[in-house]
This record gives sequence, structure tokens and C-alpha cells, in this order.
Amino acid sequence: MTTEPLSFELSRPAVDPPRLPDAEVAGPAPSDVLPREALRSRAPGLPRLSEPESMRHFSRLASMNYSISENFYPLGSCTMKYNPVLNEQAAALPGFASLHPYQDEDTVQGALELMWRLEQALCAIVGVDRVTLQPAAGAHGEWTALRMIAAFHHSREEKRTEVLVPDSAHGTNPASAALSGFRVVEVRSGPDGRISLADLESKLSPQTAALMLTNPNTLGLFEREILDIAEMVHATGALLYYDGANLNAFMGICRPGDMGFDAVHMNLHKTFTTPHGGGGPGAGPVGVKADLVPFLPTPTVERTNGHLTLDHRRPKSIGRVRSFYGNFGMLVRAYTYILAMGGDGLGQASQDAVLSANYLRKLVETDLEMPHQGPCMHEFVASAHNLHDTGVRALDIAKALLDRHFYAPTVYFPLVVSEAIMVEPTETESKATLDSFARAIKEIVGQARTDPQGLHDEPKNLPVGRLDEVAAARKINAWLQGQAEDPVLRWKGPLDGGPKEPG
Amino acid sequence: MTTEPLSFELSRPAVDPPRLPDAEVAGPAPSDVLPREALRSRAPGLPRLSEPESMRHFSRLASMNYSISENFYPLGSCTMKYNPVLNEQAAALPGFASLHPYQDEDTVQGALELMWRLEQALCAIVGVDRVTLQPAAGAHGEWTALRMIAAFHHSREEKRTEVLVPDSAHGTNPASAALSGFRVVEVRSGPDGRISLADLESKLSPQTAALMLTNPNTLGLFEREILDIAEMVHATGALLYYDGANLNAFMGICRPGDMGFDAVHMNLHKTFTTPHGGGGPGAGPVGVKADLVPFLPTPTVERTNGHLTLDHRRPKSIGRVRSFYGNFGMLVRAYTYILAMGGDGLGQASQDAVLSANYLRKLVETDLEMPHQGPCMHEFVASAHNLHDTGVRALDIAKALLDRHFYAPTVYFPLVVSEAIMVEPTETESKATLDSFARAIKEIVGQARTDPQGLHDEPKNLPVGRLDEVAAARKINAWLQGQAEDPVLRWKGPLDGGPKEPG
Amino acid sequence: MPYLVHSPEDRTAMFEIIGARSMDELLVDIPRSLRLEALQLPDGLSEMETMRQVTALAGRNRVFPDRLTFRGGGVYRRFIPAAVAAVTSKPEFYTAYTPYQAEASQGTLQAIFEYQTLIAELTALDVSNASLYDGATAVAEAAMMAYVHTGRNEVLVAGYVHPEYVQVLRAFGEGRGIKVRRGDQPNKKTAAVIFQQPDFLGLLVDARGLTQAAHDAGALAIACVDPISLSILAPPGEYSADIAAGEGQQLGLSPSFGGPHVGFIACKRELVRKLPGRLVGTAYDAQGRRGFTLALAAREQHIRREKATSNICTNHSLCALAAAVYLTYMGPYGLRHVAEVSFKRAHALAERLAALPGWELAFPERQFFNEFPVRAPKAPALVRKLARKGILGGLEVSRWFRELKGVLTFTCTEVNDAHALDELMEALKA
Amino acid sequence: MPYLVHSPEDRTAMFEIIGARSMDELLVDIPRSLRLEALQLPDGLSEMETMRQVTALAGRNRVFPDRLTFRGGGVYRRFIPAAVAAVTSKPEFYTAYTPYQAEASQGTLQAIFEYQTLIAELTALDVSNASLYDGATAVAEAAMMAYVHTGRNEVLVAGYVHPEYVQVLRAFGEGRGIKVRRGDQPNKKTAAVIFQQPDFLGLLVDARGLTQAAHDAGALAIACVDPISLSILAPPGEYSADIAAGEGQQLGLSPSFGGPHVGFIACKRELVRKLPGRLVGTAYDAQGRRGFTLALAAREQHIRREKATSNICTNHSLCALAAAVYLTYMGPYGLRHVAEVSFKRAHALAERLAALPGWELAFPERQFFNEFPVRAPKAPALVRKLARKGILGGLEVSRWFRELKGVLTFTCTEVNDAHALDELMEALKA
Ligand SMILES: Cc1ncc(COP(=O)(O)O)c(C=O)c1O
Ligand SMILES: Cc1ncc(COP(=O)(O)O)c(C=O)c1O
Repeated sequence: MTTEPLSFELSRPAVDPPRLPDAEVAGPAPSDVLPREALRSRAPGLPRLSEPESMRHFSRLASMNYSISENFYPLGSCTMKYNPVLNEQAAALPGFASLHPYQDEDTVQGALELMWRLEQALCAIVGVDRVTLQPAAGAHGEWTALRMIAAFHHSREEKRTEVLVPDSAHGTNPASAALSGFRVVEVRSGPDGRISLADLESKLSPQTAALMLTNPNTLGLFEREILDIAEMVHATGALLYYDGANLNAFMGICRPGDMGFDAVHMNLHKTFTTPHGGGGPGAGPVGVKADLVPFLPTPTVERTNGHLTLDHRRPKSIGRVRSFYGNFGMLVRAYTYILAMGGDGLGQASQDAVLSANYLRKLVETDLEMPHQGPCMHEFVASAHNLHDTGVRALDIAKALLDRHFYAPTVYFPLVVSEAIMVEPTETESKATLDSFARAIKEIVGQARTDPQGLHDEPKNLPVGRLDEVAAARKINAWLQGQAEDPVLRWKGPLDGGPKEPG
Repeated sequence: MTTEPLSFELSRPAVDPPRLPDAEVAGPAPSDVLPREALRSRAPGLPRLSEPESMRHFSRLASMNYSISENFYPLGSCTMKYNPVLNEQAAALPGFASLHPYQDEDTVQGALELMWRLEQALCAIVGVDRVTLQPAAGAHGEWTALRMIAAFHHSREEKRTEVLVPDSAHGTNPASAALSGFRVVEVRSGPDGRISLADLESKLSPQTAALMLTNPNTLGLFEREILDIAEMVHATGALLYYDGANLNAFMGICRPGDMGFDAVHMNLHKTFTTPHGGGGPGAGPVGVKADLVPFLPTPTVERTNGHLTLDHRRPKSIGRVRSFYGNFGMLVRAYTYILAMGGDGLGQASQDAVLSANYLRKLVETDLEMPHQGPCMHEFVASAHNLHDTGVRALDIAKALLDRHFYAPTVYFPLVVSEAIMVEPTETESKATLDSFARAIKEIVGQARTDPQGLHDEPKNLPVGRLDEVAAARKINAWLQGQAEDPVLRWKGPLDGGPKEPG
Repeated sequence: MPYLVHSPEDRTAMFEIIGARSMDELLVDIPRSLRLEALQLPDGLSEMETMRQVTALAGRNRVFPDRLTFRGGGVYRRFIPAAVAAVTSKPEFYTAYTPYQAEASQGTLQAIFEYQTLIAELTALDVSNASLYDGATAVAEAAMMAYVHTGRNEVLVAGYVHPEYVQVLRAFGEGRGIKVRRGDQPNKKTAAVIFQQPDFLGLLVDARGLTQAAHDAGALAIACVDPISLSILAPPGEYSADIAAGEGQQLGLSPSFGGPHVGFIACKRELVRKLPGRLVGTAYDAQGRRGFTLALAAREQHIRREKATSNICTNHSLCALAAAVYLTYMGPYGLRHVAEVSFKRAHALAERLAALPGWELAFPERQFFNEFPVRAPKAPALVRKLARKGILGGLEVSRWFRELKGVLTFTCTEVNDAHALDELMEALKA
Repeated sequence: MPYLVHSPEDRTAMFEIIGARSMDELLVDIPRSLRLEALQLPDGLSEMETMRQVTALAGRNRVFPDRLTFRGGGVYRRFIPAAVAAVTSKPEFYTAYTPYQAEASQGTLQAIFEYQTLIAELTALDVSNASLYDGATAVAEAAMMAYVHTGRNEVLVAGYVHPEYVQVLRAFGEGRGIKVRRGDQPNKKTAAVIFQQPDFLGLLVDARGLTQAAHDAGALAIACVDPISLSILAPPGEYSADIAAGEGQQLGLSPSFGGPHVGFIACKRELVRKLPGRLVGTAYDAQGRRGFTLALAAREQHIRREKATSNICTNHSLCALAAAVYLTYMGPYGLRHVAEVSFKRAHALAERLAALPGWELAFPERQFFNEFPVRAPKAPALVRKLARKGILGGLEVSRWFRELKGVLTFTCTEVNDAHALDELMEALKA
């Protein structure tokens, strides 16, 4: 494999533009009617490539990616499971893909019915009363839920300004809380990797608006005392928020709603196989208990004797959290997946996810440090701390895995574990794959003792070797002060590089 | 990159079969009504894999291929040009893909219209009166044409038993002639790489049914004396057959029909961008002059005031050459391509193909031997003979190119050139690509002088190194005598490996 | 222009390097009198307009829903897993050429090797080739094998073999002076007895008996088989037929108005050298790693030229890949399940049709699989009536067999759900 | 079961290694009282039946042909080159995660880097991020940037900005105590003046004037722009707006009932540290080979947690990739061509509509681009009438703006050929 030039570097000034339809009607050209100052003075520096060149360019870029389609992708907390190709077929149906969001309701009954059914299914899975499908991703869902929680307290004339977040929480939790206007108070984890009830006790107060919890938490451990936690939180009049990134651990086994959570977000791009797309689009629906229903974002989908409508008139609603009705294409995929799996399939999926995680944990427990006692749920966090003396770090193990055709686990998260290596195998990876991954870990750990430098030099079999992020950061800072040449955060052609008029 | 196990090796006995619909009706099971001896005694040894496992399996196999989508593919005589993605969209339209071949004609007027228009376009491009779209590939078209030629002579009560084929011809030419019942007489090429008129003269006789010619010939050289050749052939009462594999050389520049050819096959999977599919499916329509029209295979597509029909009643027809009406899906792709290119585009395509071939020929003419004088048409044949003393052969150069991310040119064909390296760049490869290919050739030829062994050891960067075909052939012979273990020409599971009843 | 890459400046630069002033200099070898002004074709269209024109043509065809399609005759609507298109639409597969350079084509080669094994397993024969054009040419090629192997020049077609296959067989035979006769009594001149199981009407034939008869006469037995049925019916290898050939469209390929589909052919070990077309085998590199490569090329046209077993070069690889994906998705029990569902539904439908006034099974004494012939009153009008109701009804076989006037063959597969059968019955009663 | 890989035997073997006898042993930490019997959901369906149910739902939607779609309001039908889906449907792209491991994610990283450059070029600003959820959240995030940058807590919305964007802006603002006011007179409390060019009705606003006013008041100017129009209209950078934000759906994405689309945001160099979300930059390996990696992560939630510029994590990468493919296919002149065609057709249509009895342009004195507001008699009934004829007519904007009763906005793009315009006119006259 080699690197590929940028499309801008492949561009040549005189390449023909693509054939496109003519106007066919007599109408004025922009320059005929618009004032000079309204017009663009210099054409944008887009590349000029023929279709064969650009298709090969993007095909080569594709081949430079690892992906679940070809590689085991044990990225902890991300639930990188198989993405059914059927989902893609479903979302591409013209009856979905070609719908305009402002078509009249009676022309989109099928789309609304799908949203309604998906909402019902998600309610059943997590144990809530209603679900909004609007949030575009998990973080967006967190923020949406916190807006509802704020509105809830406000409606009861309570001024609650703090949100409690465990130290093991994902970064989006505190960020969402802050952006929603709350002060973030961190709750410490105990030695067993679970939230410390004592510390929670001490942080709970009349100021507390909510506790954000992930369960199983980001260490892959189930919060045993969740029922007590819920009681404590509710006793202070605060609400309990569930970060659903780890929902894949217990579909059909238990439900956040039953644990006492008042609001729950789900990542359809994790648990429900909508593809991650190299960083989205995803979908982060939020489920809520009855108390929060009045505050759901508008519009909601309502069904009255078979007829579906969008309800925009919700006086207590927090309003709109994004345009239109959600990432509909992703909702189609998730619904398709749920139909195919069914209640029985989803339940077995979670059981297999837990089984696989415990199996893989067992296979590597002698090679890496296991900071916490098992059993784990759908993922586990190991530590490379035991290699400290060799100078080999979690990062080196990650890169060495890449050279062995495995994507790397999540490293250095959660922050509560030093040299964290967070492994989530999911239910769609075969025993054979888990075995070969464990062998690779054993091999790498062995090499750490004999040839640590070899590991520092990995990856060697990829288009580029290990990238120097420190130097890169330095260069960006220089660039921001106008003291470094492009390309840094963008390509920049020669100053006169703006393409000339088409030949 | 590594190798991938066979699906059979990944299979495990108890993997669930996929979910499939139930019968839903009360009907007998086969074993209820069929006699024992009509039933299969042992389940076939198909692999048992889950969908995630098999999808990853095939995805990994895909990544082990070079293809035009990612690699320059200068395979002489094969016209590996860019395959427009639009063609694939068109062929996938339900209005085409879901048509049953035995639907009544009035329900498939669009399909017949497409075939009619494609026939018209091909007639215009090669200069013939009618075209049959039925042949599935070039060789099939050759044979179909020769059947027509035989029928033509037969209808005139002439017994003509010989077909003349140049020594530079593709292997399918003599094979098609033989399978059509003709004796093959080889015509020698002259020193200039073109057919020797003297030799042709001496081979022509009242026995001659036809001369099969490729023009430009497989050396990429235009047969300058084509008009004299046509005259000579026709003078003896024989017909002239055109092997259209090299049609990409002169669309819009000249036409086989005008050169005097009576029958012409075209490879839609070469000139007209239907993808080659790793070895088909293709399409090999045959165009004929008026004299041969009565002998066209049935059915033909006829159009009478806007209404289209399939004509099965053609008394003089050679009959059917395959089931139904041709590789329709490929015809849709070729028609789509012709629509998008238009007469202007096709003409420019051929001109660019010739330009690129001559350009690349120029770039490498000092590195490799050029057995014949230029200019060439759309391809050229070089020879590695100049490296003879180094022990480096055309094959080594081919393998070395693979390691440099280029597919290899056609080697050891045509047979009239020793150590032949046949290069066809096509019009869809950029100057930059041609330049880098030429650099690679220079580099390799340089290495031949300094480090020939290094070249014998290539390829090194592919899933497998150079495969020992000699040993493989030996093993196959042994296997055919029952003296070698599987897998040789197929996988074979352990004798008791027939899967058990589903658990 | 679409799909062209050179800019005017690129062209100028290239001409300069070549040392030519114009295109004409590169085309000197073409006699002036042959040079065209331009092609008599309209100029090209934009991608959008191209697609609209093509879509308009597609729109002029009538698509019958798969569940309401009861017409077979060699091409069937079946459930096609999404996995098939997901694999065959990978450019790494569909834009590769025949795998001449093995090391850079292991994906295609291994997939074909798996396909060969799958076909060999289904037919219970030793070796399958890499694919042929279609069922018709597969049967014809099988006959050529028998002709070469036995040195006899007559082939016998027993019973209702697909009429188009027989027509193609005749065309192939003529070239080589092979006589094609109908009948099931082979003799010393007989190279092979060819039968179809189930036959063109869907009926089961006495495959064992015919094979025995062929062997008794020193001829080969060629079984034209339905690959899906082989998960239930005795495969050619079990009744020791010598060659199995057939159409693989049902293994994951859309009807597509008749093509491209895929012809498969498999045979006994002794006949492998006579096999037409590509064949993939194992091979090893210096490090002992297993790979795959084209095998026994000495049979083929590019080496043997006029002495080749066949002229086939480009075959139907991508369709073979589709079949491999389909069979891998289904597995042995998935395949048997769809075969059983098809069988049950066809038998249920046959009973209901035969009960209609004036209707009767055309061959009540014969067994069938998932397609069957019924004699119906005013068949032609009836089929048109069904079409008006969006149902693609039975196939009128009298078009090929005069003796079968008024006979329609109906077929059922897993796509024809129970409710679809009811709709058909209602439409017929109405 | 679909998509599960373990066979019963695999599971037994795994339990053995773990040393657990049953699932319950692995689930010990879950309080018994919480354990479910089973999910209250139906059992799973076969792939075929799943697809049929989903297809049935799709069939209950009415699809208006693109040529006859004249409704915009933020989502537009445009020609989408086949190249776009061909690239975004590559599993290597769509089944990868956010590129945390740069060396194994160069494809995604380089594609995003190209996307960032394309957006920066279109907007004529210095830096674009890797994508946001949609146009609405992009505008809201831009306002948050201004709030943080200026330390002021009021944003001014000038003119007809997309009503849903403003609603989202309010929801975002509330969390952080930011007041959202309508108007174009910034003052000392104003963090930013936000305007849309062309605005929600399609009309051109005085972008330069508004930007100047904002700067005079020490506020930032945020331009919400239509990326296609930027090939012709002055881009934000040319009138020195500080931040450009907007919706990228027109760059190769299907309407898909409103999502997923893509929000873009670009800004001046000084503001880069305030940018939300992912940002890709160049980096080099030990051999000096250029690669790409996530940059300036210190802005983001996973490092900064509650101090992050935004909480966004998963963004809309694949949609950004689609936009990159679209813009690469079009190139600068292709893009200008479609913009010009859209402009011409919209102006031609506007003239024809305004000539209809009782019709008039709602803002005759204002310039517009390819969408425009007309006042029509009995608009609601009229739109329903068009729908009956298969035409998706203008958008009733009174639903958001009471003062615009009876006003419809019509839009034209390259998909609305001349004949489609005629059909619309006939339908209106009829
Ligand atoms: C535990 C946890 N919470 C929240 C998130 C945020 O979800 P998203 O990336 O969809 O915004 C993630 C995923 O990255 C996560 O792992
Ligand atoms: C010169 C020539 N003739 C004939 C053929 C045979 O065409 P096909 O492979 O389509 O049967 C080919 C292609 O391989 C060829 O290159």
C-alpha cells in the first residue's frame, strides 16, 4: 500500500467539467440581474478531475481504511458489530430516500408509521413511556435529555444547577451537561470500578438536577447497587439519566427504565447496527418516563386510529433540537434490524456479547493487567501497566495490533485506568476471530519483553508509519499564528491557482 | 495482506441456517410422495457460516484482487477501461432486472426497444446492416458468425471447408473455426508484423470459407493492405470475418464494414465498458452485411411502426446459439454507455486510446525491444528479448509490476513475438498514470541488469508469492490418477464431513 | 466528455513527446478512403439525461411482483439475499479481468475454487469448471465432451428437455456433424443420452434408468439438473451420471430478461481433461503458502488453439461468484428449506388448480418438483386475464410442443406466499 | 438467528474456558429483581419477510418525481451523480469508526481533509471542520462560538432565516442563557448577527451591509449559506463574514425525509480554536511520509470534557464524504453550471407564475436565486390540486410566518427540465 495524492494535487486546469443539462429556458444569467458586489469574484479552488480519475482516487482511499467489513474492530464503548447489508437496501428504497420532509402528512404515512413502530420497539427495549427519534447522535441525545430535565425542574419551580457525572464517564457527558447550563460535579469510582456510594452521597444536594450514569459503566462492569443509587438520587428530587452507549450488554436481560432511570439515550449506530460511516451519521433517540413526556422536543409522532400525524403543538416542549424529524435514513436501518432480529434475536445478541467479552477477557487475563474483578458485561478494560518496565505502552500495543490486521481497542479511556485498553468484541465476531486476537496480544506482550523497540516502530504494514502527532500539533499552532505553510488544516493551491474559465 | 481460509474451512457443523419463510400451506414433504431412490441420500457438503462470517470472508477475498477500480490494468487485447458506475445503476433498474424472458411481448416493449436501439448504434459504429445481440462473449460471437458463413456457402451449394487464420490471431479464432467444423489454415505474418499477402495468396483456394482477421491486429498494427486483402478474399468467393476485440482503436475513425468485412463481432465488455467481472459475463454481438442477414440466429428483434416483436420464424437461420435473447443486463450497460458518450465521445475515446498507446510506447521504447515499427494503434507489443542475457523474462517483468501496484500487461501473446509484452493503456488512464508506469518499467529493466534474482523473487507484496504452476500441474496429473490429496481442483471435507441435521 | 481523462493540454504534451503533430500522423496506416468524418450517432448526453432516457425505457416494461410470478420455464423468481449484490457489486470483483496474474487475483481465484467445490458437492460429481454462459450452452458443451470421449456422433435427447437447450444443442452439433435425435433407446452410435431432471415441464424422469440404459450402450449419461432441487433429489453422482450440466440462475441471479445467468458443468474424474473452459486449482508459493491459479490450461484455446476442448474464453465468473455467495448464505439446510417450501407450495397449488372446473393435471401419474403442467380451458385468454390482474400466470408450452395444446406449467418458490396462492385462485375463479 | 455467529457448540466451548456453567453466572451483578423473562417484541423475521414489511411501509409513501418537485425550504432535489453512492456504499468507508487510529484510517482522514478544503474554498474562509449534524445545529454552534469569543450573550437573527434553524438556535441558547432576538441593529450586547443568504424565502439579503453592521458593533457576522449558490454569489469570505454555516444536503445527498444530511461550518483563522467537532490535519511519519490525523483535539469533549467547545462526538462523516465526491465530480465549472441553470429556470418560472391571473411576486423589488416567494390565490387548495397531478408544488410559508399568508415559495434546480415547468403551468391553469 502507498499513500494517495490529494484530489487537488491530481487536478489539472483544463480538464473538462462533466456534461450537465442545459437551462432549456430563456432566463437571465446571474450576472445580468445581480449587482456586482453580490457576485463571487474568484472561482472556488475545487479540483478538476475526470470521473475515472476521481473514482480511482476514492477507491484507493477506501482501501486505506480498516473497517468491520474486513477487520475485527474491538473498539471499546463503540459496539462495532456487523452492519447488515439488508439495512442499506431498505434505506435506499425510493419510498424513503426520495421523500421531502415538507410533504403533506397524508403522503408520508409509511414513514411516520415506521417512526412510530420504531419508537414502540425502543420503548419496549429500554422500558420507557415515549421516545424522541430526533437527536442525531448520542451526545445530542444527552444534551436533549438534559434540556428536558432542566425544563422539568423549572416547571416545578426548582432551581437545580448541578449535574453529577462519574469520573469514568465518557467526555460527552460532562460536555453535554455544561452546554446545557449545568455545573458538572464529578463522582468518584470505588476500587471495584463502580461508583462510590459514599462519594455520591456527599455530592448529592438540593442543587442536584441529575446523575448521569452508564450501566454497565465504561469499565464494562454492572453497577450492582443501581437500585440504591436510583433511590438516593430520586430521594433528593434529582433525576437519573442513562447513557445508553452500553445498551448492547443487556437487551432482553434487563431495562434501564426498570432500574429507575428517568431518561435514556440510545446509540442506534452502536446497538442497532446502523453503520458508523467513519464518524457518523448516527442517531441518538432519547426515551423518557411519563414525567418528562411533556417536555419532549417537537414534533412528536402521534397515532390516532391508524392515522399518523406530527404534533408540533406541545406547550411545554423544549422546542426543536435539529431540523426536521431526525436522521430518518438511520431510523429505517435500525427498524429493519429490529424486525429481522426480533425480541428473541436481540436477547441472544446481548447474551452472546457478554459471553464473548468474558471469553476474550479470560484468554488475555494472563497477558495484560485486569484492574477489576470479573465477570464483565459486553466489554472489559485491561491495562498495559504490567509492561511499564519495558517502556511499552498501551499505544504501542494498539499500533502493533494494526500491523496484525486488527483494529485497536479503545486506549487511554476510561481515564480512571492507567494505560487503559478497552476491548469490546460484540456478538458478531466468531470464536476463531477472538482466539486469533488473543494470540496476537500474547505475541505482542511477549515481544514487549524481548524487543520493545520493535513495537515502538509499529505499524510498518500500513500506508503510513506512526504519525508524529506532537510535531503536527506544533505545526498547527504555528499555522494559527500564520507561521507555517499549508497544507496543515486544508490544502491551499498556488495563489493564482484559482482555475481559469473552462477552455 | 494475508491469505484467507476457504469458506469450507471456516464452516462449523452446528451453525444455524438462515431464517427463511415457512411453507404456510398444507402440502406434502418430498419424502412423503417421492420414491426413496429419487431422493438425495446425503446432504451436500456446503459450508455452514453465519452472515457476518461469510460477508467478511468475501470482503477479504475482494481485497486480494487487483482491479481497474484501483489499479492501472494495461492488459493488452482486453481493453480494460473505466467501467462507469452509471451502467450498474441502469442495469439494476427493476424494469430491467426483474423481467421474465417469457413475459408477453407487449409487456417488454422497453426492453425490446433498448435492444433495437443498441443494434442500430452498433450497426452505425461498425458499418453493417444487422446485428445479433445474442452471443455471450467474443468467442461465442466468432463461432456464431462462422456458423452463418458456413450456412451462407451451404445455401449456395458450395463446399468450403477451410478457414484461414493469421499466426498472430487470438486462440479463440482457430478454436471457433474448428468447433464450427472448419479446417484451420494458418497464414503467416510478414516481418512488418502484418499478414503476408504472398502467404495469404498461397493459402486462398476454392476451399476457403473465410479469412478471420483482427484489425488492428494483435500487434496493435493496422493492416494497411486491408482493401487488397478484402478483394483477394472476396475474389475467391470466401468471406471476411472481423474479430472486433480491437474495435476500441478506431470508433469514428473507420469501420470494418467499409473495409470489406462481411461479419464482425464486438466485445461489449471491452470497447463498451461492460465490466469484465473477473472473467465475464460479457457480450459478443455479431454484425453482418446483407448477404448474411437471412442466417442470423433466432430470434431477431423487429420493429414495425413503433411496435417491437421477436421474430422466431427465420427459415434460413442457423437457429439458436444460447437461451433467450442475449446477456440482456450487459446490453443495458453498453447502451447506457453509448448514450452518455455519443458519437462525439466514442470518436474521441478511440483517438485518445491511440494517442495514449503511442505515448506510452515512446516512453518505454528505450527500455524494451520494439519488434515492429510504429505508429501503433490502441496498443503495442514490446519484447523482453533484450534482457535475455540477464535471464530476466517477460514473466519476471510482469510480476515485478504487480509489486509496484500495476496489473501486468498481457505476456507471451501474440505467439509471433518472443517474450511478448502487450500493452493497452486505453483512453481512461491519465498521463500521470502512464508516466508512473513507464518509470516502473525503467526501474525494473534497470534492476534486471543489477539484480536479476530480485526480480525472479517477485512478487513480494501480495497475499502469496509467485505460485509454482509446474508443481501444481504435476499435482493435478497425479490427482487425476487418484494419486494426490485434495484440495487440488476442489475442496473435500473429511469423508464423514457431510453436515448433520440442523441442531 | 464523460469517462475521458486527457485535458487538451495533456494531449498537446503527449503529441510533443511522441513527436507527432496531429492524430493523422498516428493514423497514417489507415487508407484515406476508409477515414470517416464522424459517427452517425447523436452527441452524448449528460449523466442525468442518460439515466432518464434509460429509466424511461425501463418504465415501458411491465414488472410483475415476485410473489405473483408463477411462470418458470427455466428462469425463476427466488429470494435473493442482500449479501449477493453486496459482494458482486464490489469493484474489486466486478472490474477485474480473468485472473491471468494469479498473485494479484487471489480473490477471484479462490471464489471460483469455492464455486467449483459447491457445484461438485451439489451434483455429487468430482469436478466442476469455473462456469459457462448458460444452461443451454452447458448442455451443448457436455454433449461435445461425450462426442470427443466416445468418438460417436449421435446424441439422444430423452423426454421434455428445455426446447431452447435442444435448439442450441442442434446448432452446436451441426458445426461438428453431430446428429441430435429424440428418444431414450441408445445404441452403438450414441455418444450420450441427455435428460433433464426435473424436466422442462417440472416432471421427474427416471434418471437412474436412463443412466443405466446409456451405460449399457457404452454411451455417457448427461443430466441437466436444477441446482436447488439437488438439495432433495438424488444428484447425478448418486445415480452415476457422467456429466451434470444446467442453469444456475436460481442461485442468486435476477431474471434480467434472460441473462446474464450462469451455466454450470461438472463431471467424473475421468472426463476432466475434456472439460471446456476455465478451471481453478491450488498452487503453492516458495514459502509454502497455498494459493489458487488457473489449471489444466492445456485444454484451452489460448494454448491448444484449434485443438482446444472449447473456444470459450470469457465465461460467467461474476455470476458464478453470485452463486457461491448465495450457496454460502443458504448452507445445506437453508437450501433444502427453500426447496421443500417450493415443493410443498407447488403441490398445494397443483391440487387446487386441478380442482377447478375444466382443469386437470396434464400428467396425473407423474411426480413433479416445484413446477407442473396443467391442462386448462382457453389457456391463452386466461393468461391474459391474469396479467391484467398483475399476475404472471403459467407458461403456455404448446408454443414448443404441439401435443401439449392448452397445457400451462405453473411454478412455486419461497417467494409465492400462501396469500399469493389465494390471490391467484381468486383471480382464476373471478 | 440473523447476524449472530456462535453455534451452540461454540458457546459451550466458550463457557468451558471461562469456567462458567451458564449465562446467569456471568450476569450475577444484575439484581435478580431486574431480570427480564423476555422482550415484549415479536420474534424475528426472515430476511425476505423483513424486506417485504419494510418495502410495504415505503410503499405507503408518495414519491413525487424529482422533475416535478418544486418544493424546497431547505431540502432540494438535485441531480446526484452515480459516483456518490458508488463511493459512500464502499464498506471500507461506511463501516469504519471515527478515525482514532490514524494509520489504519487514512482513507477517511484524507477524504475529510479534502472535504474541509472544499468547504473552505466554497466559503472563502480559512478553515472548515469535519462536519456537524445539519444546517440548524451548524448555525447554533456558530452562535455558541460567537458567544464564547465575544463574551456577549445576545444573538441577532436578521430577516427570514430558516424558522427551524432559529428554533434550534433558541433551544441551544437557552441552555447557556443566550438571548435570541430578531432584528438587524446590533449593539454592545450583541455577540453575532446571523443572516441567511439567500434567505429562507430564496431572497438575497445585503450580506455586506449586515456584516459591516455586526463588525461596527464589535459583533461577529455569521452567514448561513447555500453551498451551490456560492459558485456564483459572493462567498462569506469575500465580504469578510467571520463564520459560515449551513446545510450541505444539496451536495449529493438525497432528501430522505429530512436526514441524514450534513451541517458545515467554516471560520476565520482567529476562531479556529473555538470550532466545534472534529478537525483533520496533516501529520508525518518517521520516513517523512505525509498522512492525516485528528487535530486540535484539545477543543473536544473527550479531552476537555465540560470545558469543550461542543459536546459533539459522532458527526456526519459519511455525508461529508458524499459532499466531497459530489464537489470533486462537479468541479468549479460543473458546480457553477448547475447553479446557473437553477437560477435561469427559477427566474423563468417566476415570470410565468407572476403572469397568472391573481398571482404576484411577494417581494417584486427583491432579488432571488433559485427559490422565490409568490402570492397565489387559495394557495392551500392549489397545492393539493398539484399533488393530485403528481406535482410537489410550492411551500406554504405562512405556517411559520403569519404575515406571509397565501405566499408559496417555488424552487427550481437542474432536475426541473423545461417540459416539467410547462407541466406545472398547465396544471395550474387547468
Ligand atoms: C459511553 C459513551 N457515551 C456517549 C457517547 C457519545 O455518542 P455519540 O458519539 O453518538 O455522540 C459514546 C460514543 O462515543 C460513548 O461511548
Ligand atoms: C483478439 C481477441 N479475440 C477474441 C477474444 C475472445 O473474446 P471473449 O473473451 O469475449 O470470448 C479476445 C479476448 O480475450 C481477444 O483479445
